[in-house]
Amino acid sequence: MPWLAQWLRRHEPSFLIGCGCILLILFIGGIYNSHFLTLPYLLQQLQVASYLGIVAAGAMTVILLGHIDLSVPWTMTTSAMLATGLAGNFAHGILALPIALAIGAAIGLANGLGVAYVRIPSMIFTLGMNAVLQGLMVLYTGGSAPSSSATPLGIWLSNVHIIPGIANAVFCWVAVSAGMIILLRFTVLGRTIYAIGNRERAAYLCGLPVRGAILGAFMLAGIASAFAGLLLTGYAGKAYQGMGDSYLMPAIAAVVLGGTSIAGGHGTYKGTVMGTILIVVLQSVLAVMQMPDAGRQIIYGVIIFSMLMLYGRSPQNAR
Amino acid sequence: ETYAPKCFAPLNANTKTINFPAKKGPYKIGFANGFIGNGWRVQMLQTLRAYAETPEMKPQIKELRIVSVGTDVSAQIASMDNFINAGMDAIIVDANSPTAFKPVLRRAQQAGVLIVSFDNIFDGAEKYNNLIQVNQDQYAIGKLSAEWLLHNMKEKNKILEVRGVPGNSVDRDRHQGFRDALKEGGNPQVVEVVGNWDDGAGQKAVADALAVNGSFDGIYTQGGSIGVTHGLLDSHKPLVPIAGEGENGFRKLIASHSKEGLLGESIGQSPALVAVSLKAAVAALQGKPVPRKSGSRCLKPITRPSNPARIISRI
Amino acid sequence: MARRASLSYWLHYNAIVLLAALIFIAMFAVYLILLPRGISTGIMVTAANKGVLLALVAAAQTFPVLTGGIDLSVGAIVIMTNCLASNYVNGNPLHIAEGCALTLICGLAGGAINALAVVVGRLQPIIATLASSTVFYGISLLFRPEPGGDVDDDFASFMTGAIGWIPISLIILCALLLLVWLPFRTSMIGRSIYAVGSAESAAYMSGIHVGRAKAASYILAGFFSAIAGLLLTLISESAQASMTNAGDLTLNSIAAVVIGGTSLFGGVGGLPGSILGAFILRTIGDLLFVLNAPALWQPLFQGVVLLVAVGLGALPLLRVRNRLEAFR
Amino acid sequence: METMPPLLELKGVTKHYGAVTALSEGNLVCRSHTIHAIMGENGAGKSTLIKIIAGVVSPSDGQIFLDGKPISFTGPTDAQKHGCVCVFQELSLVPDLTVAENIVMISPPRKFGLIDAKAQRREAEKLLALVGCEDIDTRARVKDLPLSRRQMIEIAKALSFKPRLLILDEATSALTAEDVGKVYALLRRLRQEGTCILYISHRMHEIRELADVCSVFANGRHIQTFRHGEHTEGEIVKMMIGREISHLFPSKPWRNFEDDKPALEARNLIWEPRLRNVSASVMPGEIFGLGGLDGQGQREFLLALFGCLVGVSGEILVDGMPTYFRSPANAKKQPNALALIPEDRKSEGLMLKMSVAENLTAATLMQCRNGLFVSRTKEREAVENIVHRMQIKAIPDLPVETLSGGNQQKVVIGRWLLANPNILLLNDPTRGIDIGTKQEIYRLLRELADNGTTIVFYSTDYDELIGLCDRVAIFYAGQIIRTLKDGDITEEAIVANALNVTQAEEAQAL
Ligand SMILES: Nc1ncnc2c1ncn2[C@@H]1O[C@H](COP(=O)(O)OP(=O)(O)OP(=O)(O)O)[C@@H](O)[C@H]1O
Ligand SMILES: Nc1ncnc2c1ncn2[C@@H]1O[C@H](COP(=O)(O)OP(=O)(O)OP(=O)(O)O)[C@@H](O)[C@H]1O
Ligand SMILES: [Mg+2]
Ligand SMILES: [Mg+2]
Repeated sequence: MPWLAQWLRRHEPSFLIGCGCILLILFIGGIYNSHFLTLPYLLQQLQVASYLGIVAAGAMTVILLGHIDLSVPWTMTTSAMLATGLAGNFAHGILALPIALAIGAAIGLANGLGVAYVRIPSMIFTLGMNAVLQGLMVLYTGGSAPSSSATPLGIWLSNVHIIPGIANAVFCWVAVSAGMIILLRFTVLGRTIYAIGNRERAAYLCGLPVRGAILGAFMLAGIASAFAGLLLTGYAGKAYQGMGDSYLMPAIAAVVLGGTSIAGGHGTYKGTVMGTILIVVLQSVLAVMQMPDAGRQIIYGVIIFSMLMLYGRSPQNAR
Repeated sequence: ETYAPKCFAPLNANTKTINFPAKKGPYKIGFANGFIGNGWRVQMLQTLRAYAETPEMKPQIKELRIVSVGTDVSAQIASMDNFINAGMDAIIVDANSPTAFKPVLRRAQQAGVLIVSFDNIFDGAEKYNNLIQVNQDQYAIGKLSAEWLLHNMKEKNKILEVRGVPGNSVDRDRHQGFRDALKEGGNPQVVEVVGNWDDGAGQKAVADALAVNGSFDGIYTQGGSIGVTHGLLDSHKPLVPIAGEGENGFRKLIASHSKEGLLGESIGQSPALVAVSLKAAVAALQGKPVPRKSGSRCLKPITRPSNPARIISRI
Repeated sequence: MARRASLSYWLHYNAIVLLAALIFIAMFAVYLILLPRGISTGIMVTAANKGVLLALVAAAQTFPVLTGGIDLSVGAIVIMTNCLASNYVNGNPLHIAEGCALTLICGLAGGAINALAVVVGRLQPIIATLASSTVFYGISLLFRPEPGGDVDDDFASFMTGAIGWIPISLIILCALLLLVWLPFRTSMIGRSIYAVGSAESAAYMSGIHVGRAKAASYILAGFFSAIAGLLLTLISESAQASMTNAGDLTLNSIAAVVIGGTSLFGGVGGLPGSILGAFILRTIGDLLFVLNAPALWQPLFQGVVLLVAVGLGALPLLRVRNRLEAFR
Repeated sequence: METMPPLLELKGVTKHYGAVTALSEGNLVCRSHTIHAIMGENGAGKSTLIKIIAGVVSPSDGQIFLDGKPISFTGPTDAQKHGCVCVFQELSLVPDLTVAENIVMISPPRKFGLIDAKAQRREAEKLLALVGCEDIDTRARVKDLPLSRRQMIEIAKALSFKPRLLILDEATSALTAEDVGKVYALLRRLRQEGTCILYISHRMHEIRELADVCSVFANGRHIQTFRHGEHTEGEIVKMMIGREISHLFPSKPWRNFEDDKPALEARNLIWEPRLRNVSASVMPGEIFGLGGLDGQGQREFLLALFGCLVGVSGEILVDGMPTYFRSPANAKKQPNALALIPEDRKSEGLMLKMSVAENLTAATLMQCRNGLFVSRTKEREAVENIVHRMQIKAIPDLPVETLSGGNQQKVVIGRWLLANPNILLLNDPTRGIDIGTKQEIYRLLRELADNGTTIVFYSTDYDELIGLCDRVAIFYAGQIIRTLKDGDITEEAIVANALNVTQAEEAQAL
């Protein structure tokens, strides 16, 4: 199998080890219950992975800058709630998409302004932003009882299968991924993002649009979160407060497990895809195996630890 | 005879009543809320404010202060302490933890402040003569759900239980009630997954469990019922009875799929509990006897013949 | 002349801490003035207990942040030690002391795990501690599968009470500042931690034991988290294994550290600032209480105040005259 | 004497970085009471050799003998304990600690196990006095000090270890002439006291002045060790770079700039306290030097021209048009087309983990694209062109951090040459660059100037200012106190004006 040998040579060891881990987890799951290795199960994981994958794509643009976006949960929730609430059923709820994306972009813009212009550390600014968004949504739901059931568009994008067996959400993820690859490899913005992550000052002195790129990256992250939020309404059938809570940390973990440096400037998108699938499969296998919660948590942590030990270590000192 | 017996039904025969020394109204009442970031809590706060404005309540209340502190236990204890220090007559609390409030209950007792807890109960609270608990019996909810499932399932072999947030007392009690009732009803096999009372997480867990286990004869979920139902519907597996929570969307979903044979039961914890708590607080402050633990008997199954979803509402 | 110069250096290097102190004093003063019944011991004890709890977690967070790292598991260690302590802090005084010691050891062990992962495993701290926090949460569930606890009433009441007007928790905090922070600041390990955070490779070149410094920071974080866990046990006389709670504490600790002027890039800042930051965060809630803010507006208000508080920390940057300095 | 075992001896020391061999069979014999110069072009392996001696990296192969006994250092601390102390080319100071804390970083005086701040300051002051820098306030933080001061602090810090073998790796590259003098005196004194000094420098005159023994390295190999004076400088250069250098500086064309319209003009620039009313005009095709002691406002002058400073008052005119630049992005735009080669390539010039190619095109990405996308072919072309033109020894796809200092600097300069700037601002661009590369850069600059590029060139090296510049403006305390021209550009004139001696004398005369 020369193609396999070539494929193996083309990718860095961390990526290969990660892929190996995914197979290993599925294999162990398969020993426990053979259903883990069936196509429907795997496709279902792919659908669930799409939501996390889209969030992780956004998180990655920001992490590549050397920043972090902790406002993911309530960006997802806010855009999903406002999109379902405002779009309603008008023209199959087609407006939900532009509304969600616009809100995501607006939140990203606010984050970007705070980080790029006021220069508040992103970790803390986006944390505050998250709290503000939560406050706004409490007010929004408190004032009236806005409609929160998913719009037909959201359901179509997320849950309908144009190709039998594969939910449309997977294609949304593929589209986002294609966009990410083009962005990171072929655009000025992508190049600038890497440059900023490496050495912001040098990028600035090169005349690269540093602030614009930070702004852009945060907006893209906001848009990605919003899009994932909208898809999630289609999956769960409604928008609800707290729907984004379980996406923040796994998204960061997916990006880092995929080999992106948390300090920025370094990482490939295919790694993020791998990391996403890894997290989703691991969570799913652990969820279905019957064991006490304590064991589940400990095993989850230990497995992530061991995987990081295998390949996620920072470069050694010069010695 | 206790005040307003229809509403303040004692939890059980052993429940004592409390005779708080009467104070002259109108009263200063504080509400120490914990978390606020979900629809239930928002609705509950709105209910409280609306109820306090009713002609029945308004003259009784001099001041109503509401503080939401998030999920932090120590902050909620501090907010109750603040209410005590500020000279409130009664404090209503939706507790972040069933066990963390012993010390502050003691301090309230010393200061002669009435505490009314609802939604989340306190464990071992019998020794405080200033505490009223207006609540759902979570154990009974689990039990009722199990009984309903046993009654409605075609086969009784394999049940999926979707649990709530680990380490939480509501999760513990509902789970216990559910399991105890199942044990009495033939002890079918139960597959457990964690749904965290969250629609997304519940849906994922159900989808995975169905993909891996084939099918179940019935599903019980403590929360996130809409997601759980979607998980079942999306799997294209046989539709089995679902015992779930009180979300309105869940009820609508079951009604809309009833033609396909979907059966559901919905037991909810109504946000209006807060209004009952306020009423209980005022009644107790006025010196009327109020049961220390009430609410459970309000839990009356309401089955509408036209609706296949059996809806159990309280109050 | 020399004195004057020293003072001006001091002011220069401690400007943000002073700003934080001023903000806190202003906020607390407003709170005290608006109190419906005036100041009492109870008020002080309440404010102290919840403030000190967060201050301890923020203190824990400060050490890793000073090295340029971060510890996302401080909250989980607090919960883990809380769950452990809820089983053991009872019985006769000797047993109570043993329980306390056990709790601290548990926290140190948690910190040591993080230290191993970061120093020996060479993992990026943010992700290593993220992973370890789920492990700690799992362990908390082992210690305490369901909420509850058996904690000695008298001991708890004493420790969360006051001597005269002065809350005991505050005394403990001050003691920690004097007995741990001051010696730390002028010790070799303290200097190493600052040096590593400021410029890791330069520190290594200079012969600083980089690994030792980092390890110490995570172990100290575990230690302070354990004290916070112990205090939480005494405040609530129970425990509940809650990941939400752990996450909240962690995020708040980061906010407190930043408000207190410690740089997330490392090398600048210190414990006093973080403690002030924690008290500022906690006073927001108190202000909501005395201002009788509308219930539904409170979360928004808290978010906005947090943003404004961290925004103030960025004020010095508005004075930047050389744009290069604004960029890393 | 010769029979005694040497203080330090390296035999066949080799270091590989992955596929790169940084040093192969490094042999070196160091004796006490000597100043031993190490020479070689960029990337010859000098720094690698030094890092091995200082215990910062461990050799892949070979042996080290200290006092005739084999030894291997476990880390910098271990080497320091054995008396091998290094002043690194890349500074090893911690920016957020104070001067005193930095100087006695590892072994501060202690009281009850804790650091005694007062004694620490006294000790730091003592060491600073040793290098003649009593003026540095030990309570200031290192990050607030200019580079030249930091380098002196670095030397003071090295002395705190009481070294037997002191290594200076281009430690004088950022120093002002005045400080260099102090360092010379210090080194001679140390030699007298028995220390062996390993001295790495690309400046011939420094070696002329100091060295007793010279070792030449090329391509990671030890070429020859000889007593100073045994070979002429021409021969040494040939040993180093494999060719002779006849004319280091290209000849200056004789041109009369008086009649031209200035291409760049600054009028009354004020940015307190670093710039105090600076006015200058530079003609098209001129190389305009900035001289004076380090930290007199030259750096800020360049930054102000490039739009990096906020709140500069005064006027900047390009081609006679008043302009205002908000940022470098703004300044590099056509038709003004300014470019700035920053001072510190590590922190301001390079994206270290990115590839050489990506670094080279960073300033001209906008030109290398098709529509929205970066065009790989255009990029490749540009990179190949500049790598060839500047003879950068690098594989374009490797991270730039793997290059030697000189080649890294070439990448920084090359990046901006790709942008075809009309006005090129250079902030000490030849620091740490070998003589061969320097010559290339000088030739390049002159070529650019001849083709009409306006060049503003700040250097701490007087020879450069004299050899290359058409005019030299001497800065003192944020002002241009004198502009030297043609024959006036001499070392005496520069030094005298840099120290503001003439004015002081005039003032005395009055
Ligand atoms: N690394 C540092 N981080 C923060 N603050 C510092 C640092 N170094 C010094 N300072 C501040 O600068 C002040 C002056 O420092 P130093 O210890 O040299 O003075 P001192 O010994 O207190 O003064 P004196 O010698 O006049 O008694 C200190 O009070 C300290 O607060
Ligand atoms: N960490 C590293 N990884 C890979 N290659 C390296 C590394 N460090 C140095 N090199 C390579 O080793 C060779 C020798 O580098 P070194 O820094 O010793 O040169 P040098 O003689 O000090 O040059 P300069 O005069 O420019 O400082 C160079 O080709 C360089 O590219
Ligand atoms: Mg070198
Ligand atoms: Mg002193």
